[in-house]
Amino acid sequence: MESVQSKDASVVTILDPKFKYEVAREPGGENIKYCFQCGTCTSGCKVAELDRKYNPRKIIRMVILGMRERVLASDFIWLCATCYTCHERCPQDVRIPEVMNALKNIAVREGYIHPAFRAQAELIAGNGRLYEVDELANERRTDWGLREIPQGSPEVAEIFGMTGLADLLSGGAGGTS
Amino acid sequence: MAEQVTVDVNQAEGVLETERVQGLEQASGTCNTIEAQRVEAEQVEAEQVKVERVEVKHAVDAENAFDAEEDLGKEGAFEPVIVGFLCNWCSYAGADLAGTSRLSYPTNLRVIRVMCSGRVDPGLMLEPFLSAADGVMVLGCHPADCHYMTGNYQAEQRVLCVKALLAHLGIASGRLYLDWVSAAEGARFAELVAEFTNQVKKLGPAGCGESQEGLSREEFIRRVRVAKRVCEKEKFRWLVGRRKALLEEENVYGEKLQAGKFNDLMSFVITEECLRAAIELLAEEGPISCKEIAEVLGMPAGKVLEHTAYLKRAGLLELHDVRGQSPRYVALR
Amino acid sequence: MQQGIESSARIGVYVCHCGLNIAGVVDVEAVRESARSLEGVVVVRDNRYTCSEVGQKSIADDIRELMLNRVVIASCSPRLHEKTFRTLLEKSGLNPHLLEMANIREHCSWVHYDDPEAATEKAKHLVRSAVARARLLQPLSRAKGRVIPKVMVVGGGVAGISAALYLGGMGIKTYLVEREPSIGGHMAMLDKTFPTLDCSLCILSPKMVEVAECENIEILSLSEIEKVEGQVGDFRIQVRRKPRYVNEEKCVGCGDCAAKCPVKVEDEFNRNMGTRKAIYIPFPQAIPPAYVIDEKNCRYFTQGKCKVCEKVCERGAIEYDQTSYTETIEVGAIIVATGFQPYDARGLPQYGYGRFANVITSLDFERLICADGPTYGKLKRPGDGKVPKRVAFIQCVGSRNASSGDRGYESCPEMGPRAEAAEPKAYCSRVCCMITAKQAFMVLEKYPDAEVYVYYIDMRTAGKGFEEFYRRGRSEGIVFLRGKPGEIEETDDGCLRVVSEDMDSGCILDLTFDMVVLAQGLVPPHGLVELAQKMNLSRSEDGFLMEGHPKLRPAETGIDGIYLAGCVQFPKDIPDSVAQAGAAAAAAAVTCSKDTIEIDPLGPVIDAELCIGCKLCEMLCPYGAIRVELTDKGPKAKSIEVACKGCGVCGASCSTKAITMKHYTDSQLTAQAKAILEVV
Amino acid sequence: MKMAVFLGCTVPVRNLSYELSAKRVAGELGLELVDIPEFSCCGYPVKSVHHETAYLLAARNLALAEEKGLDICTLCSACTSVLTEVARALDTDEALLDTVSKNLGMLGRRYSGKVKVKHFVRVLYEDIGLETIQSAVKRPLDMFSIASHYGCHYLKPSEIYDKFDHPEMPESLDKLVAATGARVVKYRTQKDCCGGAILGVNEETALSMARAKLDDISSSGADAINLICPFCSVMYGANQRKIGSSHGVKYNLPILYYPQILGLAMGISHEELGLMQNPIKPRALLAKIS
Repeated sequence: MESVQSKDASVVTILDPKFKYEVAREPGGENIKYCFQCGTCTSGCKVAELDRKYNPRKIIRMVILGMRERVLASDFIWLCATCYTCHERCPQDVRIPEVMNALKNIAVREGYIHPAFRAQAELIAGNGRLYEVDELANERRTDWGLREIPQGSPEVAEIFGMTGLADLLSGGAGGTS
Repeated sequence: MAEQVTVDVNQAEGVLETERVQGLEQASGTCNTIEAQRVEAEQVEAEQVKVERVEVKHAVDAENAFDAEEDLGKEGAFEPVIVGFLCNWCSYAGADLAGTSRLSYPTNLRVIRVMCSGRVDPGLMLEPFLSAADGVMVLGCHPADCHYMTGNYQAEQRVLCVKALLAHLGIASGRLYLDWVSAAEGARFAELVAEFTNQVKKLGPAGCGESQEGLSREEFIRRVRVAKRVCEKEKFRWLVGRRKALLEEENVYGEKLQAGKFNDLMSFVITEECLRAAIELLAEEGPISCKEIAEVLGMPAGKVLEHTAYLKRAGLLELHDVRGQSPRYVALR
Repeated sequence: MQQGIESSARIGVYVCHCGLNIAGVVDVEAVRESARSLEGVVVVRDNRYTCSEVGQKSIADDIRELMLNRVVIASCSPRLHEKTFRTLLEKSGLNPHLLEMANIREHCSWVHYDDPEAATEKAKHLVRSAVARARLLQPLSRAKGRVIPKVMVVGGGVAGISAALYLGGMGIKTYLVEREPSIGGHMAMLDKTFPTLDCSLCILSPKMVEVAECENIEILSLSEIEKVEGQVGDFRIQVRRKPRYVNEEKCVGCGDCAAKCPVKVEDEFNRNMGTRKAIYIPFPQAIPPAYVIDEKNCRYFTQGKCKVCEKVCERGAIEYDQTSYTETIEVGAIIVATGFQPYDARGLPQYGYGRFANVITSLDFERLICADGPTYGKLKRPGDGKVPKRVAFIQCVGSRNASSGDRGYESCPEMGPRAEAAEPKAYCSRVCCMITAKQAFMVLEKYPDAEVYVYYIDMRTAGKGFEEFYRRGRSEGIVFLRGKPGEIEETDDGCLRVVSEDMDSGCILDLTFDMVVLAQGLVPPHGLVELAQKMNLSRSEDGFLMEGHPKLRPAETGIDGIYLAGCVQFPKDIPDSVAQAGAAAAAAAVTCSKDTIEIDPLGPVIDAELCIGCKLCEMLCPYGAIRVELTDKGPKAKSIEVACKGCGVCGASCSTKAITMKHYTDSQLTAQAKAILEVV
Repeated sequence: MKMAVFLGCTVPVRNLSYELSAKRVAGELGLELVDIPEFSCCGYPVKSVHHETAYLLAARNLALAEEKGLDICTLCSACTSVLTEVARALDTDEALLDTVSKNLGMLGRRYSGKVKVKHFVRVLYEDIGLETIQSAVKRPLDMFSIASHYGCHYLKPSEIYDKFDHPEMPESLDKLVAATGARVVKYRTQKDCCGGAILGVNEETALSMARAKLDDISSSGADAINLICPFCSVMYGANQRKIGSSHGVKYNLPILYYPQILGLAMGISHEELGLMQNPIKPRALLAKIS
């Protein structure tokens, strides 16, 4: 069952009660059901302070209620800066940044991936690193007396193939936002 | 008897003897309560102890036995049977709490209630293996929380020693398990049961070619019977009972036994007693000669002769008849 | 003899449905049928509720008509109903020790609800094992122990005081042991109580006086429990009596000594916000109403000279030569009422307690607002003495926090051994919501212009008059904010910046306050772990003492003769503490009302033939209850029945297996182990 | 003491001066840092996209260190967090180690699970020790006022870092700065995040986060920001001008990596520490020394 929003975006009529279990099975999402909505996470969140779209307490609430589609297709789950401030203070050990990671992992499998994250993943798959180490860079390193860095890493590419992330990236995982 | 065994003994026997004999002397003498243990290696006459080194074939460190799972292949095929001895005050109450909290755990465990984990005799820990058990749990109160102050510490000493005995006989010591559960730890109890069940699953069915030990049922039972017999031996029991004191308290000479030394001593006693128990058990089946015993146990005849003589002196064996050149013995028990 | 009994065993087996508690999972009929063929079994029945009158009657009838001599009951835990059925056996003319129970509820149906088939099989095994043991059970005669008709109440807070008064009123000699110089506990520190806003000491003080005047109650102040021996009816308790250095009888509390004492130290009764002298009385209404010298700070004790107090005391009550000593007290029952300690808010450093002067805790607040407190009832900021205009209360500080312990909470090194009090607790402390509502109300009562905000997770106002009080608070203008702040920042002027989400408006609020009050939770008292060990009491996961049964024996413990009152069992408010004190007092009085008490006969039987007098048993017995004595057959072990508790360590250790434990014999346990594994 | 140095993605390409100074200072303090050229990305950037891939990337790096028999010393805080997390998970979770081992086996690598991971600064703080560092200081930097930015992953999640510093009241960096003789500047927003992780998702929010902190530090009277993570350096260094110009402010707040500060105090020349290669050239600061 998908969560469907009616015309009036504030009225939700169908919820997916299984969504919270799905998240709880995902690595990092295990403790989500402990949340008792105290708001400690949001109160210390620097992103939430600047960007109203992001409210970790509310996201967790939406997951527990079962607004699956609305959460997974959203751009707000990508806004967690993983600063772990909430994680340190959460009285119920919900591990909020890990929950956000779990949600993003599910979203990617459902075909939603934020373009910035897609770009990063593709770079790593191709180069073994976020930045390509071209000849120029290595020349510069040699000038500085630092060791050269090999370009590309077949093993990393293999890992992407092995875990299926390569397929996910090539198989039409569309952008969000 | 298990094909081999004998351990490096450094004057260990003497330590035990001195300690024990002095305990006895004291008691029979003046009933003086002052403890006088002399643990001096110099006094030991090394020639009393003949050291023989034989490869230990089957000694298994069960805690490290992880790859059995793969060997067994089919998951869920083997459901071990586990007997748990639970103390009334903490662990049994913890198990009750798991019940009242409706915490599900594997059905493999069957519980026997005792007042204290300290009530569980070494032999009792082995009893279930003679029936169908694949694992035995002893659960007591947490350290310092024992309802009877120190019973759980005694349980710990016993389990350690019985584990050493099992390992010596080539039985996975991981089949015996000791832990603490308080009356408030229903969840912990459930977790421990699940954990131990898993551990025993990995070890495989007790007395089955495919298990960790690779022993036939018959051989497994024979070895457990040897172990159980050793658990009835005065020397072994004395050492188990004194272990904690020997290692942790100083005697009147201000000496404390080093763990390594104690283990050597324990190994020595286990080796000797296992051999004697094996001979006894054979002789209980009917008259048997030293030569036959040596063949069955795969031991040098001289060694067997030595122990047979000891058992005869101890009044446990008697001469039955002489067949051909060989005297045959039978157990008096 | 044993053999004879075994062959003539006539066993009745009763399998209980426990409604659907067992029958909903375990196939009771199958279990019943499997027991039918077991050796010695004469009759097998299943009952809907074996413990009911009908169930019990059918057993009694069978004992009489079928001449049963053993009874096996497969039902709930023996820890719950062994007593019930033993009584039944006794009434039916059977020795109560001829009962064996198979626990097919707690150990079977309730934990294997997801696998009825395996649960049924397991139940069969458990019954088989119980029958095997029953066959070998022997009648035992129970020794009678004496009952000392006196009670010791440990802890002199409101719970201990109430319990002592009930007992004293019944004419039972009661010792009230308190480690502080005065009884009164935390309640004496409160300004007012919710929801009635009574002055706390005004209602407590008369009770304290009553204690002092009651001829059956003896107060042992400055005293701590050192050792507890014995059992129900006959406890021997060693109490460490610490010196007061002032003769309680002579001191009239005039205060001349304190007035002249040259040493000023922080006053712990006022949460270190005021000062007191080195000779002091904790608070004016203290009981016993005597001064006390704080030897850690007294100039005479630290520097060897001064003695000003001795010079000014007209009554000559000062006694520098008092020393600490132990006193042994014998009682029949004990009530533990050692209360709680407040959560140490330094454990959550993000709230700045201990770092920011104007962040205080709820107990600090009580002293600040109290007319007898360091500011004479004026709510002044500790930082600068200004009266705060904007006050925030933050709820659940140290409570309802289940985050894991590896987060570095206790890394405040100055906390030392009390660091445990700084570890957040998962439970709800029950009283903080109402304390906060009360305190918010008190701010407005004193300073109607103040702005008062309460940050909460949930408001819990379940109690008589509580919800009404909350409503009144709102109508007075207290702002209740749903949303917990993550951190407090101090501004340059000592004010406190609090950012939180206001869930109800959806806004993030960034507000600044003059003072913040942290509603600290209630945690187990300092020293409870050691006390529990001395008395062999279990603690629950929350660290408080465990009750005998969560529903039916809330004021008792797992140990007969030891009872619980007040917060030592779990956080509770004053009326609940007093009510529990009444229950504990009643239970203790029941114990004391008997002349003798039967003691379980679980001791060792020594086979003198086998015993070689090796002394192992003597060395291992924790109670000195077995001794080797010289007999004409040489040294032999001898059991000292009154001291024995029946743990069985001697039996399991005996080097020649000369010792058999009554009721847990080797043969019984072996038979049980065999039967539990029998493959059918 | 010998450790494998884990450079990660950003440092060896965009923060050469960090790498250079760290290696230089380590050498002086008897910490041998060994390069392992086969190291790849730590895995952090894909953790939120694909957990398993991230864990495998991290495990492969751990396996490389294990082959050499070395523990890992990291320069980037994000690398520290994911490598530590995975190392701990593999050390405690047998089932996970099994799965990961199988996958590593397909790459011809194996990992048994005992490699320890520590941030370079934590190695200085815990293993080299403040005393040794203090005694290595030849030129106390008492003319400097330095504000430290701890960043997030150096301290949090705290349960993977053995409580070596308190996430709510950190002090290790400040103590290390004090050891060089420099004045430690405390400021209100010290614990706040740089915003680097969401730069690609919402640039405006990310830069606003950085700005709040730059504003706070500028007004605190610090001469420079002390950094220990290349991600944070992107925010406060590379993006400093951009943040300033969009708000009509000119910060000119040099960023220094901790080994550069320490190196200066140890009397190493600023050229050898690559100070002028930092995104904000610390000319005024260097003038103070000479």
